[in-house]
Amino acid sequence: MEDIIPKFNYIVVVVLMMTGLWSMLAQGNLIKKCIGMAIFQTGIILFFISIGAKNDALIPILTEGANHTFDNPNIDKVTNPLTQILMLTAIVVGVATLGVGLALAQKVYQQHDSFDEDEILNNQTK
Amino acid sequence: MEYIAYFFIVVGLIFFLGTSIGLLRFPDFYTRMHAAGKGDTLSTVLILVGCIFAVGNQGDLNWILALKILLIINFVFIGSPTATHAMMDVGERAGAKPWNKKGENK
Amino acid sequence: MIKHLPIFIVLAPLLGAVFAALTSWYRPKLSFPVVLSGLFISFLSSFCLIFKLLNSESGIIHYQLGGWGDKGEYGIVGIQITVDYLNSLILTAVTIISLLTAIFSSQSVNRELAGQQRYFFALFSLLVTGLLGITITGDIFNLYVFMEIAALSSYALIAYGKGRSYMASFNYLIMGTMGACLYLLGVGFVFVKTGTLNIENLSLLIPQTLQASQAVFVGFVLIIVGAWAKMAFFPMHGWLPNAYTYAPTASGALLAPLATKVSVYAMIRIMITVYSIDYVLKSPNIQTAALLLSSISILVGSFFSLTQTNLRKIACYFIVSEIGYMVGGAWLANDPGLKGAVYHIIADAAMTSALFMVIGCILFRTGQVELKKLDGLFYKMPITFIALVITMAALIGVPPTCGFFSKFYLIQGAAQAGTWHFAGALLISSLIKAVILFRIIEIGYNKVPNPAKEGNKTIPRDEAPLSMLIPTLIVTLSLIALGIFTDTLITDFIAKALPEIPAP
Amino acid sequence: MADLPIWHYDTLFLTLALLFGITALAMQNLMGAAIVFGAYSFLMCLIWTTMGAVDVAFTEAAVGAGVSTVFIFATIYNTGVSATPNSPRIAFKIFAGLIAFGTGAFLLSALPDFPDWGDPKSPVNSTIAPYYIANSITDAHVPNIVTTVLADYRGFDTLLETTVVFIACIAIYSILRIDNAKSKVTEPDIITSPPAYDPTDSLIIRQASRIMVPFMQLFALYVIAHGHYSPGGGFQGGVILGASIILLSISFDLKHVLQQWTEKKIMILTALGVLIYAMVGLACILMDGVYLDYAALDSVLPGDEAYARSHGILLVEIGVGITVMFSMIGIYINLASNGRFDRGL
Repeated sequence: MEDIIPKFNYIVVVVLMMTGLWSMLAQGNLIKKCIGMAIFQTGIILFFISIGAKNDALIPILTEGANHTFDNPNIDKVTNPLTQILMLTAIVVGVATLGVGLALAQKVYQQHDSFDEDEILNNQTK
Repeated sequence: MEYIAYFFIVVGLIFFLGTSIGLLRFPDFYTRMHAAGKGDTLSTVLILVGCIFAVGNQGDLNWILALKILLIINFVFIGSPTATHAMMDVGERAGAKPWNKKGENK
Repeated sequence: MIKHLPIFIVLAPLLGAVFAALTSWYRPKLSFPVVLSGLFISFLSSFCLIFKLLNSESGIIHYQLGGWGDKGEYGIVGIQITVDYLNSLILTAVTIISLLTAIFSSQSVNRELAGQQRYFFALFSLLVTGLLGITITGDIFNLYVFMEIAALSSYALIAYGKGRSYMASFNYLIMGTMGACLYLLGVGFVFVKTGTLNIENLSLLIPQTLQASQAVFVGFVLIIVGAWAKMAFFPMHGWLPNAYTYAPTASGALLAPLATKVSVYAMIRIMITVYSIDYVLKSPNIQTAALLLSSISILVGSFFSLTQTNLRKIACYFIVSEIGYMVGGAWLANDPGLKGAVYHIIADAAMTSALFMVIGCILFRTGQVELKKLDGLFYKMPITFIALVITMAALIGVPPTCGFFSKFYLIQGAAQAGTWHFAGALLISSLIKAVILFRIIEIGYNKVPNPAKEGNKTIPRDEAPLSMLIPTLIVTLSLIALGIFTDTLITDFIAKALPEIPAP
Repeated sequence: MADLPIWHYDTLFLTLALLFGITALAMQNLMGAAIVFGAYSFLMCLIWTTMGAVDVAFTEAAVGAGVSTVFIFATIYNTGVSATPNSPRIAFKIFAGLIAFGTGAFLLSALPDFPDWGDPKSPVNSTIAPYYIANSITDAHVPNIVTTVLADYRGFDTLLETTVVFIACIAIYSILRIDNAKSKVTEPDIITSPPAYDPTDSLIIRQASRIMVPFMQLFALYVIAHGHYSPGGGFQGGVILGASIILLSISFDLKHVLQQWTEKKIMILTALGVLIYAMVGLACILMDGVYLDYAALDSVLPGDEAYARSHGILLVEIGVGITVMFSMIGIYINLASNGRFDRGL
């Protein structure tokens, strides 16, 4: 327990990502695949955010405070901004991919009248 | 000041509990939405009011923050009932029948 | 302005795409020349950079965006793009091929996508931006963003093919996103232990202080597997044949030669620069697995190409087998193997480009590329047919062409490392390609259709228009030219690009 | 145990998020899955807020929970598929499960090598990141470090990120719109008459959204302009602006929105935002700086170099906001009307 609690978030991240990965591979439904993809991505985002977190730290917006000035901030008490920037980019990339995936799924549906991969394959080989 | 904040937040949480129980226990779609719509709005508003007092700094209210929270309350007040109304509307069009005393949910 | 050349390589096609998107609403005819000029500026910049590089002493050119460079103890705080011997060649290859493909595709786009080509060239240019960015960037997170730019625009370019291309594109999207996610996760694992994203800073940290770290090792495997998914390496190759077959001619001709090769470059960059050859050699399990998978990949690609009847599908399975060459060569992790792999990136880009252009020419005139229906092709389109034969010869590895030399180096590397299954797979795949070449010659040259049936005395010549034929010929001849100048390429660029490799 | 801050809320939230994620994937009903996915995103916002990543949480609330849920709804609505039977490929599912399990075990093998949660001395927190925290004020006079890093130190990433949104918009446009408009790309019919009143549409919803929309837009502009001092910036503001128009088109109808924002306007403005960003960078080159070095603009922007950076950041944030806003509208309209631009949700 003492070993697991400080790293609990990593375990959650891995489980989340693997559920997403499984869903992308195994689900037959195109929409479910897209949702699985989004969950995989949130798992990665959670991973990055948790490696940048600090104990008892403030948000990365500097304010004048007791042990805290603009010019000389207490670095250990401000959350890591770098991982946050990276993940802002990843979120936006994620929604862009999701949108394109859904558009393609709509087109596939128009042709085959189904979201199910097996049915689509059957239709195509016919 | 602190105790006023606690008071509002605790009352809000009690209403939230009521909402949850209502959502689970009421017999049909409309009564459940009734519980969700009313209880949810009221409890959110109460908790936010509690927050106004909680962020106050040693007896002084932080007026700008209070103003912002009041705006949020305003939007919750407009948004939440409207959303409930929309769901009710759709539910009626989809053909959800109200419950009656005979206990038939059809 | 000379100082800013590296950024113009990426910026010119990006701005070209944005302007093309804007002009397509006012003067749709203008978007093609706008994109073309963007690609041309990019080509000029990369060409000038080669000379600048040859004259520089350090053999590496940096460009720090926003002026955020090295800050002492913190390392490099901004994003840096770098040009060195390894990527300058690939940059030039990408720009030349994309420029020629753009010229090549103008006619076929006008015919295949009549009235629907709005944004086609914008997306074309954005794809090139992504590929150039992957090649030029010096920051592993920036590489991910460029990867996504390339990927998103290629999904759309494939989906222009209508019909079955939508499902093919969707499968590509799922596989591509999975690859990109695994790559990003790998970056995260590396980032946990190093705290920096700059490739140069990483290359100082990882080989020296973090050799034994399990997290860095897991990151390495994830990055490599992510790159494999992007390049359609063996267990993850399922998306490629359909996606490239059902895409429109122009998209296929751009994607097939470049998209997969650039991923191979990214893998090699991570292997030799971020990690090191030493690191690769110290993880023998992964090395054995990668070599085995590349042999399987070569064989699978070759055998599946035998079973296909559509020339485009055959070409797609060739790509799968060629990927096996490059990955295998890189993972041999010895001098000739790596030289062969890097040389093969350029050679294969040219070969695949030539192959898809020839197929595009045939498609443009006959409307299909079923192998059976190509009888008498030599009499109908002699120049195209000769180009096809030269390209196939290069793919087999007939001496004066570039394919011979890359194979020579790869087999030499395999012999040095003692991985005979890889050498065997290379030879078998050559044999299978030879079989396909003879089939094409038999159908196209020996089966003479009877012209009298249609009331003509001779078979009418019906070549593709010049705007398609000339780029095809340039690329085809470059196959021979690359073969002749192999020595210059290897000693002046590739040998300098590779690090010192410990003797076995 | 009590001194570990993760013990407070995060363990609970993380477990809940895990449950929601698995539920979203396990649900047969697609609409339900989309709703649970939205709830999952909101939980993620909470987790990130407790970890101090307010900007990320803000973006996730706007993008993940807001807009992308609407996108999924639009797709489901358009196709009319609500539930799907489980496809019976048990062997394949088990095989995929084994792959996922193996990958997971491989990832967990690195667990002992990781720094503990919240360790301020871990390599990530002590290598480059301290530079940003220490120098954000002196370099650019911007207290929100995230904004500085986003738009200045790593501004190139953000340019490309804006490009990604732009690509998504034109990709979806070319996938859905161009094909469905058949052989020729045509302008939508110019709508001259005001939209007819639809009695099935509720008056309450219309009035409520009529009150909300101006406030949303005002708030979005505040978020963009105040991004230097508080969480937010071009992305978040742009998404909220886009969401306000999406709200209008849901509560009224699509034609009402297309009256003001024609297809042409939306698509041009999408490209324009990227152009603004790229051109600010080019202006820096023309003023003898390197690309995206806003300090070179100090002769045209007021203030010294640091203030020039601050103003440069504002300029590019505006570009980002424009692109993101119109991309979101464009993507929504295409997905909701299946590229026909006739009716929305």
